[in-house]
Amino acid sequence: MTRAFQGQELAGFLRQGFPDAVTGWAGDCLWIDAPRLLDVARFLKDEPSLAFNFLSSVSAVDYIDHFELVYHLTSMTHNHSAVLKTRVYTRDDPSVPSVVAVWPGADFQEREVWDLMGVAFEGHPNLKRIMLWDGFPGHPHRKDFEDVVSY
Amino acid sequence: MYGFGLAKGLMVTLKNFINPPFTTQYPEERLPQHPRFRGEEFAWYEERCTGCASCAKYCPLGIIKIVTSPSETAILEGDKYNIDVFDIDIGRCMFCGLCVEACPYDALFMGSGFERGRYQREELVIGVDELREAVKRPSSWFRPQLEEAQYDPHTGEPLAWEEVGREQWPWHQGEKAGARIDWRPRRGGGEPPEDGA
Amino acid sequence: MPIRTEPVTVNIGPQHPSTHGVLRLRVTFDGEVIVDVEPIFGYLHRGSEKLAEERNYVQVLTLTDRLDYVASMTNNQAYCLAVEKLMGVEVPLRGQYLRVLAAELQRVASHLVAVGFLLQDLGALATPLMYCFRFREKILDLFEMLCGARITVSYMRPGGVFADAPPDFWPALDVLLAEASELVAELEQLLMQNEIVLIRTKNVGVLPLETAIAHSVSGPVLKASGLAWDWRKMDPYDVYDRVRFDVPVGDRGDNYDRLRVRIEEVKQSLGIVSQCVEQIEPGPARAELPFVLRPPAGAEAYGRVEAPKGELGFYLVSDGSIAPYRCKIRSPSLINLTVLRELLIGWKLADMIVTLGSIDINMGEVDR
Amino acid sequence: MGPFLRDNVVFREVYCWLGGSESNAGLCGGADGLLPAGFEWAAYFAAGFAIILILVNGALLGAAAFVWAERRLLARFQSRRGPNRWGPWGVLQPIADLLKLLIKEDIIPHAADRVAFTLVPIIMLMALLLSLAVLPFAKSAYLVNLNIGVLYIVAVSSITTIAIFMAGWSSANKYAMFGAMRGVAMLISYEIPLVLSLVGVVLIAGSMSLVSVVEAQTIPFIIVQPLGALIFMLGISAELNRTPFDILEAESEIIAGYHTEYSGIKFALIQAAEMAGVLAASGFLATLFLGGWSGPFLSGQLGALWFLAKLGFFVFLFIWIRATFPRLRIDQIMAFAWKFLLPLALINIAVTAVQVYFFGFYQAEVPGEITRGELLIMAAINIPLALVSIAAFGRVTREKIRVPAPRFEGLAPIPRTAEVD
Repeated sequence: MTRAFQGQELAGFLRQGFPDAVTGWAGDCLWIDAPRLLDVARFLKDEPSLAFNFLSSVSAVDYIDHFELVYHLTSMTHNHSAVLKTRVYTRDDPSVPSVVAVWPGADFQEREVWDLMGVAFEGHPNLKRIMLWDGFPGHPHRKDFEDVVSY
Repeated sequence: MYGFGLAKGLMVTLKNFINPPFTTQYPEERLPQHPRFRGEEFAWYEERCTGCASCAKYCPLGIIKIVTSPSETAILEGDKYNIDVFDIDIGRCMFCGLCVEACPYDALFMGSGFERGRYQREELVIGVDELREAVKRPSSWFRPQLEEAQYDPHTGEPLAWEEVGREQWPWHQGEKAGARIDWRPRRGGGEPPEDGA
Repeated sequence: MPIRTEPVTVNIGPQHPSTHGVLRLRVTFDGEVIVDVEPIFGYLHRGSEKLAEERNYVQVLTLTDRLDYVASMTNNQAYCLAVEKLMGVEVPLRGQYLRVLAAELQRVASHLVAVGFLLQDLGALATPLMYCFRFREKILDLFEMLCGARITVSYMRPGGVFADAPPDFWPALDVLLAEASELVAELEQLLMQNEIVLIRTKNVGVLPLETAIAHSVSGPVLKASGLAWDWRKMDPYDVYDRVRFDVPVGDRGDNYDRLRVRIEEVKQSLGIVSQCVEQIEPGPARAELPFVLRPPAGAEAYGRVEAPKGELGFYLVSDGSIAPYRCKIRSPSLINLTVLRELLIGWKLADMIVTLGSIDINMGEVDR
Repeated sequence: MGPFLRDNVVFREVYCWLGGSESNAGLCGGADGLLPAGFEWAAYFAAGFAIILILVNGALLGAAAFVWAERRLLARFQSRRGPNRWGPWGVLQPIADLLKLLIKEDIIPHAADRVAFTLVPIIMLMALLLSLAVLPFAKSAYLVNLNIGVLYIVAVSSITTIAIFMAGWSSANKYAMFGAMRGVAMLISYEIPLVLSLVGVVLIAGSMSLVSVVEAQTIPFIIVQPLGALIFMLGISAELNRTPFDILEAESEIIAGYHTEYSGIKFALIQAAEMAGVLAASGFLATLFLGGWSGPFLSGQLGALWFLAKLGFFVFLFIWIRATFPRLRIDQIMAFAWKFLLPLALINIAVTAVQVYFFGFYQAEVPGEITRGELLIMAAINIPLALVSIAAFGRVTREKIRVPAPRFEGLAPIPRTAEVD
C-alpha cells in the first residue's frame, strides 16, 4: 500500500531545514509559503529518507480570494506519497516559482496551469499557452471568467 | 539468422489468407446485438409519462424539450399533464442513457436500432407524435424487469405500456430525481417520507 | 568543400496519418535527422474540466468516457474511485470484481490499439492492425453485452457498476478467454521475431530510467525503462490485491521493449480476467447511494488508477453542492509527452514516427 | 520496313491485309490488300497503331487488373473481403476508381513548377511502356527481339528515377521533397545490384535477347542462379518501391511522398504506372528466371498461358510480401544494398563465370553450349553457395543495429519562442 504522509509528519521533517517555510497542515496535505517552494521541493527530492522523485500532478484551484496550487508527490523508492500546497493571494498576474528545475515532468502541467488558470511560474523555460491559441483573452478556468470568445 | 523471422511472419499471413474472412457484409448480413444495446429511437410510453421532465433535467446535454399544459379533467386530484411537446434531439444526443436512468416512472426506454440517420439536422429531432406512433421495442438498458423477462427487442414483439413492467428503484420511493431529500435507508425498512418535499 | 545545408522546419501537422490524433509537431530537420521538436497541443481541447464544474457527479461520468476514448472503462474507474474517496463509500465485492474485469478487458483492447497502430507506423500495411482489431472487436462485443455501448461505455457509477452483468455475458467471456491466448501467440509470431521490426525498433528511442522518473513518465513507457512500477501493485485499489499478476519490465527502454511490455501486459490482463471469473460471487453490484450525490463541503480527493497509458488521476474538490467545485484530470499521455524532446532529437524522421507510436498517446486525453 | 517489324505476327498480318500488293510480295505473298497500290504507308501506319493499341491497352488494363487483384488479396490476407460491390467480386472496382479519379479536380499547387509537374506522369508511363517492348509474351508474340534486351530493360527502368525527383521538386511540398530525396538515393543505389544480378543469367544464356534467354532455359534459371534471382527480386521491388522498400511513398512518415500533391488524372496515371510496373517486373522475373513461355508441355500453343501463370505467381509473391512486412529505414536500406546485395552479386558473377568457362568453353564441342546435365551440376553448386553467403552477409548487416544516436550538442536548438507560421 502507498503510505500517505500526514501533513504534521512532513512538517516535522521540514522544521530543521526550513523553519519559516511551513504555513500549516491539515490531514495529509501541507501548506508551504510560495517563495520557498523551490528549495523545499529540492529538499524533498534529495533527502534520501523522503526521496520524492516522482511528481504525479500539478493542479490549481481558484478559491475566489486566493489560488491554491496542489502538488501530488510520490516516492518511487519508498512507495509513499505526499500532497504539497501553496497559496497565492493576488488575482492579477499571480506567480509562483517553477519546479521544472527539480521535476522536469512539471513542464507541460505548469504551462497548462498558466494557460487555463493564469498563475505564472518564474523560471519556467518555455512558459507559453499550451491548450489555447496565443491570442486568447483571459484564463477560462477562473471562476470569474465570462465567455467572451464563443458566440 | 536473417530470414527465419520474416518467413514465420509470411506463414501467419498465409494462414489468415486461407481462413474464412472475419468481417460480415453489413446490409445483407447483420451482427447479433445484445438486448442491452442503447439504440437511437427512444421507446416512450405516454400513458406513464407525467411530464415531470426529470429526464430533461438529468440529461447532461439538455437536449430533451418538454412542454406540458394542464389537462382539463380533475386538475385538483393531480391528474397527469397533457404533453404537447416532447422533442429529443438525437442529432446532439450521445446515447448515455442517463435520461432513462432518471425517469421515475419507467416511461422512457432506450431504443434498439441505430439506423435512424437523416440528411437534414431538423429531421434528427424525434417529435412527440413520432414517439407516440413508433413501434415500441424498448432496449433492456437499466430496465432489469425486461432482462428478467428475457425480452429481446431485436426479435421480440413490440410491448405495450402494461407489459413493460416497472422496477422499484430504491431511490424512487423517497425522492423525485433532482429534489434534495436525505438518503433513505435500504428500501426494506422505514415508512414513506412525511413531507415528500 | 562542405555542402551548405540549412535546417528545414516541417509541420508534422495536426492532420497527419501517424500522430495518433490531432497532435502537431513543429520539427526542424537537418536532412533526415531531427534537430529540434516542439509539440503543439490544443486542437482537441473541449474544456472537460470546466464542463465538469457545471454537471452533477454522475453526469461528469459521461465526460470521462471521452477523455481517453480508447480506454473509457479505466477513465470511469479512476473517476469513480475519486468520488468514492470523496464520499467515503465502500463498494460491494461483486461490484469491485466487475470493475476490475471490465478495466482489464479495456487494457487489453487499448494495448491492441497501441501495438496495431505502432506496426502501422512501421509500415506493415494494416495487416497486424487488422489482426489486433479483430481481437479488439471481440472485446467490444463483450462491452456491448455488459453496458449497451462499445466505446463510450459509462458502465461504472460511484459506488460500483450501473448493473450486474447479464447472464449470457459469462459464457461469451469464457469463449473469448479460450481463444485469446492463441490470438496473442499469432500476433507474437508475426511481430516479435520479424527482423525488420527488430532492426527498426531495437536501440531506437532509448529512454534512461532516471530521465523517465524525472519527467514523471508512467505506464508501459516507464516499465520498459526498467522500473516495475504499477499502481495496481503499489497502491492496490478495488480487488487488485486478491488477484495474482506480475508486472513486465524492459531492460533498455527502447521501442522494442515498450512493444514487448505491452504484449506481456495483455497476457497478464487476460490472466487477471480469468482469475476474476473464478473468484466472483453473487451479491449486490452497487452500493445504495442517493440518486444525486452530495459529498461533504470542503472535501477533496485524488483517485489514481493504472490506466493503459499510465497513471490516470482525478483530483476532485467538493463544496457541498451537487457538482464538483474543481475536477482536475492528471492525463498520462500529456505528461508522457514531456519526454518527447529527449527521445527524438538526433534521430531520423522514420524513428520519430515509431517512437511517437511507441509512447502511445491519445489526444482526447492530452487535450482534454 | 525495319527487320524487327517483319517477324512480328500482328504487324505482318495487318500490313498485308491492308497494303498487300506485288511490290511487297516477298512479305505478303502477293495477295493485294484493301488499299490501292500507292497507300503502303497508310497500311504501315495502321499496322504500327494496331501493335501500340494492343501493348498500351494491355499494360493499362493489366494495371487495372493488378489493382483489383492487390485489393482483393490484401483484404484476404487481413481476413476481410475486398471490394465486392461493383460487379461480381468487385471486378468493376478499378473502373469505378478510374472514373472517380477522372472526375476529381486536377489541382496544380500555386508554387509548383507547372511544366515539370505535368510532365511527371507522362514520363513514368513512358518508361514503363518502353520496357514492355522486349517482353516475349508467347512463342513469337513480342513487339521486338532486341539482341540487347536485358540491358535495354535496366536502362529504361532507370528513367523513373528522374520522374520521381521531378515530381518531388516541382510540387513545392516539403513531404514531396523528402520523398524525392529518398527516392533518388535508393533507386540509384539499387540499380547496381540489379544489373549485376542479371550478368549471371546473360553469361549462361550466352546472349542478352530475352527470347534466346527463354530458349536457353532448359532448367528454370531460378534453380541455376538462386543468388541472381534473389538479388533481382529484391532490387526490382526496391525499384518499384514495394514493401519493405516503400520509403518513397511511406504513408505513415511522409504522407504520400513524391506524389502528395497529385490528384485527378495525374494521380491515376502515376498509380497506373506503378501498378503496371509491378506487372512488368513480374513479367521480367518470369521470363529471366522461370523460363517465360516455355512450359513442360504444349509450350508452343499454350506459351501465353504458361507466361501468365508464372507472372501470376510473382504478382502473388509481391502482394504477399506487401501484406506482411513493415518498412526499413533509409539508412538501413542503403546498408542493405551496398553491404548485402552488392557482395552477393559479385560472388554470383564470379562463380557463374568460372562455371560457364569450365562447362561452356573448356572442352565443349560447340563453344558456349551448356547441356542440361551441366546446368544441374551448376545448380548443385550454386544453391548451397547461396545459403552460405546469405548467412555470412546477413550477419554483417545485422551487426549494424544502431547504437543510440550521437547527441546533437553542436547544433544550438532553434529558440522556441520564434513563432514561424
